Amino acid sequence: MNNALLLLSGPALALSASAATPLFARDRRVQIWALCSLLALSGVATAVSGMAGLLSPPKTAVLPLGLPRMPMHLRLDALAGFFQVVIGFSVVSAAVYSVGYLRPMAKDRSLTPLGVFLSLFVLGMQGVTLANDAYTFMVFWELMSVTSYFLVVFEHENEANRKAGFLYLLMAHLGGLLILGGFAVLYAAERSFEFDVMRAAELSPLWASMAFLLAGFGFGMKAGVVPLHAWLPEAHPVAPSNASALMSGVMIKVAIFGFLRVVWDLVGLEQGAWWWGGVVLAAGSSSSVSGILLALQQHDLKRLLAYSSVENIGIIVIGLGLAMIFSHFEYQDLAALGIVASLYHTLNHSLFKGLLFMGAGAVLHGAHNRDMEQMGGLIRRMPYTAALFLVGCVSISALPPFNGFVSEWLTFQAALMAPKLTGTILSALIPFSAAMLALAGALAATCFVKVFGVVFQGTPRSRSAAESHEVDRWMLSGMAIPALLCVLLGVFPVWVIRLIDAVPIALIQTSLGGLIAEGGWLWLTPIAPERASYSPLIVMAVSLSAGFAAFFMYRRGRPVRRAPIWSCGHPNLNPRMQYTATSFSQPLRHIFSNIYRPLEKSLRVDHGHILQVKQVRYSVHVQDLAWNYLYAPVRQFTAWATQAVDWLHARRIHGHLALIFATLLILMSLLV
Amino acid sequence: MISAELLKQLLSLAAALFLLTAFALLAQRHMHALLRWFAVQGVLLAATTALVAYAANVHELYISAFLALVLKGLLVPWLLWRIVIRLGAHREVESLVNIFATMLIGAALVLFAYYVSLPIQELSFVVTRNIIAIALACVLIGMLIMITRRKAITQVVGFLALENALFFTATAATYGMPLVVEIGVAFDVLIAALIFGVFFFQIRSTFDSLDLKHLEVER
Amino acid sequence: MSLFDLLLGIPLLSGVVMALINRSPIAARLNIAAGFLTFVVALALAFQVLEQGSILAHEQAFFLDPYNVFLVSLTAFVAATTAIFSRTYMLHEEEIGRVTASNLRLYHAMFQLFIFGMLLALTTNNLGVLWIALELATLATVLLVSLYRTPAAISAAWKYFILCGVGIALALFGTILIFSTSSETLGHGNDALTWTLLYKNAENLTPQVITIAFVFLMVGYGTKVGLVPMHAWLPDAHGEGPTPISAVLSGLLLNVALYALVRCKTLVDGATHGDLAGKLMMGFGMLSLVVASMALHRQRDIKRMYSFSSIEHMGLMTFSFGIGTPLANFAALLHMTVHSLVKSGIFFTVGHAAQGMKTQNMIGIRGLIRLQPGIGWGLLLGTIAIAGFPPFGVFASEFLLMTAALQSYPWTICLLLPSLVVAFAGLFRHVQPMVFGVPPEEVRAVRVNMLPVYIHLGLALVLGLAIPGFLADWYHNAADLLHRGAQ
Amino acid sequence: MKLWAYNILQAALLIGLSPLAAAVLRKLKALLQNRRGPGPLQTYRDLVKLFNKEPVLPDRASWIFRLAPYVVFAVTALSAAIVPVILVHTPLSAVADVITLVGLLAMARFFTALAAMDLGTAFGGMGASREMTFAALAEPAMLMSVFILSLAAQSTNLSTVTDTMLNADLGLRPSLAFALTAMALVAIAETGRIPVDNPATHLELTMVHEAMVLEYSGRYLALIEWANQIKLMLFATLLINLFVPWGIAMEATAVNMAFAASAWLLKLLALFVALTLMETWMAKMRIFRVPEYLGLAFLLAILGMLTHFILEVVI
Repeated sequence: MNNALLLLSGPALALSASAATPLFARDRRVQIWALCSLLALSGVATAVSGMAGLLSPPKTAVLPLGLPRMPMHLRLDALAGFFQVVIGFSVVSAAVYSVGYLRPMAKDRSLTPLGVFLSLFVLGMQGVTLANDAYTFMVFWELMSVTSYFLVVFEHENEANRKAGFLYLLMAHLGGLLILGGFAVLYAAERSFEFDVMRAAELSPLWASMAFLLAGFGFGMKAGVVPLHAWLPEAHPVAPSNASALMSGVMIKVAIFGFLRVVWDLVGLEQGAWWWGGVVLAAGSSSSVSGILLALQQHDLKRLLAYSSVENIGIIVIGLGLAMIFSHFEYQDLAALGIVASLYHTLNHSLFKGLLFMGAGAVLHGAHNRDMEQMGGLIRRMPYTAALFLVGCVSISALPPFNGFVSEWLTFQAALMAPKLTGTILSALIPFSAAMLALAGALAATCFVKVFGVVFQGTPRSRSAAESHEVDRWMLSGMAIPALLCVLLGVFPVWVIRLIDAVPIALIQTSLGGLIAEGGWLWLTPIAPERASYSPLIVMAVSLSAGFAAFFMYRRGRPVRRAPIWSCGHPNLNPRMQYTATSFSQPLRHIFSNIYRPLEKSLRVDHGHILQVKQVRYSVHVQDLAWNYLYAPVRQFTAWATQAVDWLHARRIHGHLALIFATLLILMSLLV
Repeated sequence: MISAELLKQLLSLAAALFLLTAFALLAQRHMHALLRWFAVQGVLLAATTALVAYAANVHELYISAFLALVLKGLLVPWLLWRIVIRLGAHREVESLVNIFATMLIGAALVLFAYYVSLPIQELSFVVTRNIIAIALACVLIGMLIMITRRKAITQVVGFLALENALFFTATAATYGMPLVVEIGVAFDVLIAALIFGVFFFQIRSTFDSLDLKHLEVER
Repeated sequence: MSLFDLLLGIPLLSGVVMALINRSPIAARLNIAAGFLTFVVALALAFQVLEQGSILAHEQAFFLDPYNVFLVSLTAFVAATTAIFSRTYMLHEEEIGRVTASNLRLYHAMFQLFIFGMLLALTTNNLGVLWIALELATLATVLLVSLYRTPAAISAAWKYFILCGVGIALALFGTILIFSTSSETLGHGNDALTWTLLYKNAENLTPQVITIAFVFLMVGYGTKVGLVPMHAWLPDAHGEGPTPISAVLSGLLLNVALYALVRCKTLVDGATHGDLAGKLMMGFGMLSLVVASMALHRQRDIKRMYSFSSIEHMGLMTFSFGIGTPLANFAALLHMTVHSLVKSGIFFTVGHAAQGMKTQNMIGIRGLIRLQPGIGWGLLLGTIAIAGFPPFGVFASEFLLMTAALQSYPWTICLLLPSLVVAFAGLFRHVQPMVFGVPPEEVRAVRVNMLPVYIHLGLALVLGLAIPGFLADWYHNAADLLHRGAQ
Repeated sequence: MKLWAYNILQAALLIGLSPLAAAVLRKLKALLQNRRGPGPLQTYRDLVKLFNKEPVLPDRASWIFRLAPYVVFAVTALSAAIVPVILVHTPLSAVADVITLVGLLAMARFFTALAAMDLGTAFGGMGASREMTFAALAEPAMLMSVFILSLAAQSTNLSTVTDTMLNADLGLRPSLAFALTAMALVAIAETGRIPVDNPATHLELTMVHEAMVLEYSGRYLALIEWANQIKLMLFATLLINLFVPWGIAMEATAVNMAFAASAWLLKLLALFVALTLMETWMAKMRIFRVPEYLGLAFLLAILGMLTHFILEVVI
């Protein structure tokens, strides 16, 4: 198959989608069809080329675009291939979902900007994975940022959207510039923007670390690593759900890709310092725990999901950190394990987070609300959405035999190999991160019990929830695709890992495949069978059979009788008596109060006497410490500085003349 | 034909006189006196130019000498004079810093200019670093006038004094600029003066005063 | 009748002619026609240079080398598109009675005169004439800045006049000093100011004199470039003058002043074999970048804000020219091109926006996309382009610039990156509310001509995606030319 | 194939005896409190009765409410099948290692909590909230403490771990002490015993687990009760076989297995006596002391981990 065709079909289709949207603007139904079908095709093409990248040797192509004497270089290797697969799956499901999601939206506003920017956004992500020179990379990277900004501010009448968009674009710009700095360092070594040359380049340790830090901060800012995560919880909630599914599901993974590409591939770990891995590991641990802790306290559904993305990025980064540490101490096979674990989690998270965001969109669509305190009992009005959403919740809570568990299991296995590195502080750091990972996993389960319980179960807390309705089959099937994949990836990990294995082979010339294959397709044995093994299929089979045994044992027992709820003899409950999102997370708020610094407001109205309470209002706001200690000071400093500059401009004409005069005198006295 | 030595001394004398006029401008309290001294400076400039033209018999320089005399010595001062009369501008020259202080600063500037031009070694047999130093000093003093004087007109005078200093440098420090340049510059100065005139009326008609503090519009 | 005569003759002549016509519609059309004729001639010259290298004309009074020829065609081009814009814009101004017919006459005449001044400055081979031309350009625009006769406009014009007057005077002093040393070797004639000759015998110029001279030239021309701390005139002039003038000031005048500065720099490099001039320019550039990027935050008037952004970008270019490596020069030239294109495009949009919203105060400008999608998207895209997002050309140039900076002076990144971000924040925090949201009730759409805007943005886009080979060669030659001075 | 049979056998043994264990525990407690208390077979009778009673479902209950008991029972049964009880090396222990065990228990808890949230009763929500909160601290503590063992054994496979604890002479390892303490604390919390929770009480605002299952009846309740008893047995067995594994059968001969079984039962009995003593001696703690208690367990586990790395890693 022709390289260029293989590489470019996905991007070309995305481009054509963005071109088609304005063309069919007249009839919005047709417009939606054109957009979604083309996007879906583009997703399929991307997945196909990704597979090709994983299974076959690298392919390259050159386009006559870009800077003078430097055309656009494209390259499809294993790393790019893997992330293209990730992109492909999510794009397909998001496209199918959008068919149903956009229709009601089309009633009151033009979809053209949404369509154009959505497609260009996809194009940007595809392009980043394919780029093989710094300029191409940056162009597509920034294209990704800008278009996603436009998606965030799509409903720009709302103040919230504009605020979020501004913060997001600002941080994206800063991140982009940092990455640019990283590339500039690499360029300085060999005076070439081409990745092929950069790979070969030899950097002095100082410059290598410089590039590592610049790239790390730049990509970390996009990936949402704490404390650079501030934009996620603002931007994801306000974006249209199909967009936030892609942003949270894929875009932040593209940042992971960028990190791998620049730090592992271009700079090269062999040039790395020992502390790199430690830094990455620490960042991962902190974001995993603080991400989920903050997620637990949200009651805006999409905001909660955004914070949970921070957590999952943390888990992915922990895997990377372990891999970097092991690889620095020459345990390449363990490094391969680490990288496979984190890539597996990348794939998983892209699936279930996409699913959950689309589910949130469906809820928004069915119950017209994002505030969990207004929901409840949706499982009765929208059963299918609930079922699919439940799959997402179980997967993200890392419960066997679903996919989230596999990747966390692998990460734990990697962490447990820490004794191999003796005599470094890192070997003592790793247990901590393992503990953090465990804590994060447990808290995630708590968090998603809260989500599902409060949103879908109990009784409706508002009229809109009571009148919610199931979404159409397009949205359902859009969610069904990732849900199905969640189960499959949970049950057949070995096959997936055999595919992913191409990446460590490409990056550190070490394969995990042999070890994986040792136990056969049924057994997941990352290091050695006697060391650790896991067979999700059998787990599933046994537990299912046990369940069915228990079920059939008494199927012929007495029939079930439906009766009004007992509730300890208090049958007439009203919805306001049930636990809310806020009250569910109250114990944890109490336990971690020194992290949350909760600001509680309670208002109590009574008829004269303290016991005759008319009403009590209670609201609590949890702080994100990053704001207090990082962002607020920066903002204050800028304000102060700009004020100082403003003073300079308030001078009269004499003052300005005097300035010129002074400049002249100073220069002369300096130079002569 | 006069000897190089004599020419040199004459030029130094002219430079000294020029500096004197600059200080005179700095010292003035009355608008009319200011304009008078400005005219004097113009004439002195023309004289110097003519001197150089004669000494080195460069005939173009006669033209620029003539231009200097007409423009700087007569036309521009006269224009300004007319404007002052027409607008009945205040007779007092109001200064932001008191005159004595400005004089001191001016003296300091002369020293500074001398210090700056020290490293320049002899350029040609006529031009000495002292002349460059003095020219520099005059430029700086011109700016000083612009900075310290409040009224629009005095600012303009400072500006023109600065221009004079430039011309002086052009003639005394070199054999004068090429004719094209001379004429062009003179032309520019003329336009500038005209535009000044236009401005005064615009300012006057909008602010009914020439005090520059009215020009500070809040933005 | 050589092409030079045409290039300079057309604007001069049409300027004179338009001083006589007082039917503004005709004058506006004539303006456009003249602009396009000039542009065509400029292109012709450009290709001539492309074929046979540098040209000298009229016993080397004029010359074109790879450096200035593309600036000539750029100037002519922006002048032409601005003429198109100014027709719609100024006629609307006349309708709503902000300007009288006689004012428009002055406007058109001065517009062409201004163009003439700048083309002269670009093509002349004589430093003295270069000075005269720049002064002419200033004088031509001064009365246009005060065209509206409002107090603010007049005081702005006064500031512009005085500050630039002083600045340019200092530049003249610098030129005289150069002459005083060059006349030692090149005689007292025009030769002593002829750039090509000076460039050849830069060796024989007295370093000390040249140093002092450059200080004056730096401060003098720097004032016109709008470098901090000599920039005070720029925001006022841009803010109060008619928008087409703001467009050409930002898009062209600043470039030409910088062009002059760089010409002088190459001489200094040749004479003093040091990077003193470069260091100076870097310092001023960085200062301007930092100050302007912060000043952006506190603006209320939309045109003032964008003029501060011009200061910021001028600072970037000056900085880049200061670095002086071929890559840096390349970046600076590219940045010059895209900045003029994008910035003038932005000013066109801003003009229409201000007309539609009946105010220049950004508080009053809301919901442009809702009111007039053309204007809204134009402003948004323009701002995103100027902020250095791909696929627009500004990104390409800033990309190269940063690389060049990191190669030669890595630590400058520590200032460069933050100020770029601060600048972006300052720009965008104002732009976003203007383009998004819902417009005020009382406003209604105005007749606009977005063609020039889209042409400019389109060109910037092309420059970002793929720089045509011949243009690239141009830049490379120019960059090398400028670099050779430093050896 | 034989091994599979043995494996299923020992799992059945554990599952089958778990009600008895619960009854024994209750009996011991009664004796200590000078009561006669119900006989050792009472729990079986209860289960049978519950299974045959007509199940009453609240009318607002959703399918999750009905599904949960089966899930809970199934995964608990599976986790019972992967723990070495009398045989060390069993095939199923390779299917799911200790991390999976924790995962399975979490799965059970997840669905119990969902079922509790399903009806929108105050008690249900309260129970779920508290259960998940405590679990969020208990689970990592549990993981950490077993990780200490698996670091010593260089494996997360329960059989291998038991094997190492049994055969390899690990000497006197402080980290193991930490691990044991942490795991004991976690076990008490996870099985809802005093001082964390009181299985005997209902309708107290301090209850945790019981609050979640208030609405269940009939076979559903039976399944959940049984699952709890299995869980109790499971943790007891884990503590025993991981820390004092002597007597457990290395290879599957009748003698060994008989001996192992009796040893296991004896150790269980001893453990239960200790537990009852403690439960009668201590009072239930306030609900917000529990996090500190579990935090202590977590801390101990991490300390054990560190001591392992600092003191015991052999180069």
